[in-house]
Amino acid sequence: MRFAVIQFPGSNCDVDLLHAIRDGVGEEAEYVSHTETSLEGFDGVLLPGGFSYGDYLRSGAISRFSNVMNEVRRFAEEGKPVFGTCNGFQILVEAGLLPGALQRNKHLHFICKSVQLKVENNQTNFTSLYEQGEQLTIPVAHGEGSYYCDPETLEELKNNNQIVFTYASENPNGSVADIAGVINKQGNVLGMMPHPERATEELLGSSDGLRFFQSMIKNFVKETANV
Amino acid sequence: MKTIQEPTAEAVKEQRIYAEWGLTDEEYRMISEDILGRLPNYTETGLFSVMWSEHCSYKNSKPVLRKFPTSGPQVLQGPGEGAGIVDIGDGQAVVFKAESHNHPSAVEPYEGAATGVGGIIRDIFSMGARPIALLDSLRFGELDNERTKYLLEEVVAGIGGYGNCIGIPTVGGEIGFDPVYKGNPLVNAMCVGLIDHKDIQKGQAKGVGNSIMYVGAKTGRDGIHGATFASEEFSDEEESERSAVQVGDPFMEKLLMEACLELIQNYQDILIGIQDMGAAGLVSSSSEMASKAGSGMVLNLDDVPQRETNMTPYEMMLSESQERMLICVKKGSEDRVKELFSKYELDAVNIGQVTDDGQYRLFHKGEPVADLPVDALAEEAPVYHKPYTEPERIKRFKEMKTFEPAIEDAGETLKQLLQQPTIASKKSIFETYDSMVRTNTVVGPGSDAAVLRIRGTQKGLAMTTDCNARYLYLNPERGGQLAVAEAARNIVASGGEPLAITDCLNYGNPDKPEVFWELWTSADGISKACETLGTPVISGNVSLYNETNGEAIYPTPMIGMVGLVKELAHVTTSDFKQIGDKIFVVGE
Amino acid sequence: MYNVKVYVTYKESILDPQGEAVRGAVHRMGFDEIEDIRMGKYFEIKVAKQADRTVEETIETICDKLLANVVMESYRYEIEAVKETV
Amino acid sequence: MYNVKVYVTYKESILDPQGEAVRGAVHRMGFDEIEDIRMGKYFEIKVAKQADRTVEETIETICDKLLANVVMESYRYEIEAVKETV
Ligand SMILES: Nc1ncnc2c1ncn2[C@@H]1O[C@H](COP(=O)(O)OP(=O)(O)O)[C@@H](O)[C@H]1O
Repeated sequence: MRFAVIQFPGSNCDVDLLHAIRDGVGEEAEYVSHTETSLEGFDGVLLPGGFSYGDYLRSGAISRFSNVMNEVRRFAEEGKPVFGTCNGFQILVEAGLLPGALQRNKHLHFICKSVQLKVENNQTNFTSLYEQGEQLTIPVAHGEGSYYCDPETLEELKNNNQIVFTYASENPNGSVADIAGVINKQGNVLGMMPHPERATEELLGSSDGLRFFQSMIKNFVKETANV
Repeated sequence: MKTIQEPTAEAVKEQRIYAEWGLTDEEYRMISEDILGRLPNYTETGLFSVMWSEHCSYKNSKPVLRKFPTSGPQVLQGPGEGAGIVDIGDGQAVVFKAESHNHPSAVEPYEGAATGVGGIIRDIFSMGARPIALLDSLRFGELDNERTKYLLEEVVAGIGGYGNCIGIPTVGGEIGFDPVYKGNPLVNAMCVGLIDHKDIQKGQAKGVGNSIMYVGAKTGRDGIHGATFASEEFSDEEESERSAVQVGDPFMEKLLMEACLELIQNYQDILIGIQDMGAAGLVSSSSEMASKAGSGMVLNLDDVPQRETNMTPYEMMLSESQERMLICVKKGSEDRVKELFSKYELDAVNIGQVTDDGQYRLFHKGEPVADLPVDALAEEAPVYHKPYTEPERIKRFKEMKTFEPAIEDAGETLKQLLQQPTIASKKSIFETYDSMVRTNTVVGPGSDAAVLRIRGTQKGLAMTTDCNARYLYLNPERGGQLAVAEAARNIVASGGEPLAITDCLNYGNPDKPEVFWELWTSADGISKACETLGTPVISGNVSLYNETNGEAIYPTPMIGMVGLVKELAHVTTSDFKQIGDKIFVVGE
Repeated sequence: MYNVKVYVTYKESILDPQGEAVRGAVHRMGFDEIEDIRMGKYFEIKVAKQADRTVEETIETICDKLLANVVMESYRYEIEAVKETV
Repeated sequence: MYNVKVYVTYKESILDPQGEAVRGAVHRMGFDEIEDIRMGKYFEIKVAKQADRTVEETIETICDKLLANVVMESYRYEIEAVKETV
């Protein structure tokens, strides 16, 4: 599987995603600039963490206007996998590819540490290698990760099983319903604040993130094979 | 059209404007009589005043710094460039340096700390290295008042705000609280970078006709006289005059860093030299680049990108606007450089040329506004050998009997100790720093030294900042030794072999013989420890005049040490691992 | 030329953590008369005359798409025409 | 009761990286008529009547000490008295 790691001005976890794919799960990954107008030849798109455009104004607010986002939208509409972590999640939400919004952490501080995540839905193409309800150790590192959506949207997310990850032990940012990651209705666009790409080696503290990318590879490769 | 008429050269002399900017009568005489043979004009006087400030010239601390051992088989670059460089084998090297931003942080803690981090990062990538880690060393008054709590909160937010945004992990540091720092907190930051030998750069401008290009943020009136400002002490009356506030823009610096690294790695055929614009901005970077190469330089100030209108040459040359770099490239290659930077949405502007006459000449609106021998500006500041005397207190200390603490309830004493902010866990602070970005952090904050793996090898780098200033207050020489020794212990305990150190020498007013004695003798201690451990001083920074209302801080030479972990399997963390494991005490 | 001021605030129903923090700080300073503080963003914008669209259209588009996240924020603006001095 | 609005902006000479970033984005969106954007903070404050100090005194103190960083920011405010409805 060949992944595009999008580089927005100010992305800084691009390198983490690239290594997670190349060294962690042994697949192909290339950087793709925000100015690019084609995602031809890629099977998956990854939106990295960081501070695109400095997170000035609102995180993700400016990046969503970059050229490549039109193409990411088209890619998503075709049912191909799009994953955004941290700033990537914020961009997907700002772009309307995922519901809700992300607010400043409730305690107003940036927070970087490993947290416990609960797999709320293992019936997605991103999580099928996890057990339902399994707890994962995955780092968070963000200042604006408090997930917000109105009550109707929350109801809908619950009814459609779109809440994929929640914070298990403590909620580090004040997210509604402890939400850490959500998926779109079609099941091919997933965003989450925690960083599975930072949890692909025991040397760095956890390898619980590996199965996330392995699930993507297993399921989406199968899907394309079926077409 | 000038709105305000600048004072004439005669007025600068008669009104002693030079003295307001920190030049002494004798220094002014040297400039006009020995160097120029005429009176310097307003702009020229300004250039000398910043270049000859302690911050830029180290005129008071040079004799002290000469004591430090600076060489060793591992040292590829000692003090003198933006940062020092140490070989780590396999054609790679580690680059590191520490920098203080005490005075700006006392005035505006968030931006002061943030721009301190921004500055030290530029020092590292201007050498050609990829910054891989940040550390800090902080001192505040006791946490018993709102002002100190505010300073702590804002300084920590500023460090995190900059480092997190630019995407360099902050992996360690230290923080201490003591009443002596109440009016004058210390904010020291250290940056560590990784480089291939072939990419090592020098900040130089040579080759007649080659172009001087300005890249990065536009120049505003921020921080004018910041360098001399850093060399003055605070008093309560001066409150209203403190206005040297610079705002950091980490997003701009991220773009600048990536663009400069690409320039260094892929454009070696045209790149001649690169330097960051730090304290005393354009004048210090440009004159040092020319002086180091034995060249001269002409700059046309009309071409300097400006954020504000009607800026004078004086203001442009002394501005400390952040996130700016100066590069020297081969004549004719300007368009390639512009193209590269435009990819990062940055402007690169040709503002001058290298000459061979050893003169530093500035033009503004077609008129010459400065014409000075560049070496006089950059290198020939007078060096002062300050008198020093042992402070009274040291004599008293010597006469005191050894103190034997009487401990009745060891458990209770331990609990009390652990409640001291200086000793208590710093988790609530370091969790606000992204310590993991770039996924190389094997050991983050919370253990002895931090350890980062070097991708593609089995090796790692251990790094730490340390200083217990109370020891130095009691005995500067011993205290200096102890600071280095503590750093080395932290490195060793984490599985590394100490390589070299950097430092931030934070002291009071060196014009006081007692303060200068502290600086002088603690340098002896640091030197001795470095010689014994084989860890030369490869870079550093001096911050003097750390006083409030005449009271100096403790002598606080922060030591930043980096060690090589030869096998990542050797990495050890400080926590107890398992019930039943045996505990040993090693040493005396 | 127009001088435009834009105010972006969280919608009523949305928690404003920064405003809360400021209110806490103000109370600690002893100003109990402060009953509520909401914090928002404020923009001062200089807009040139444009042939094919009104300044209102421009500002509304910019606010909707960029300055405010309409999922959680609302905005209002004031437009003031400035006499051209050539 | 008073409704108070406070506007905090950077002083003229201070770099406004956020404003710069927003201006760049607006231009990339095709709105070249936007000549300048400065970004600031905006507060909506509800203040109760106080016996021993005026609302102006309260607001000025809070602005000086908390809402604005007077080293680099300036502020202005508007006070509007609200009819008490009990
Ligand atoms: N200001 C700080 N920034 C980052 N990390 C810090 C800071 N202060 C302390 N730490 C981290 O906390 C841990 C304990 O620090 P410290 O209390 O100084 O212990 P020690 O005296 O054993 O070095 C270290 O890992 C250190 O890096």
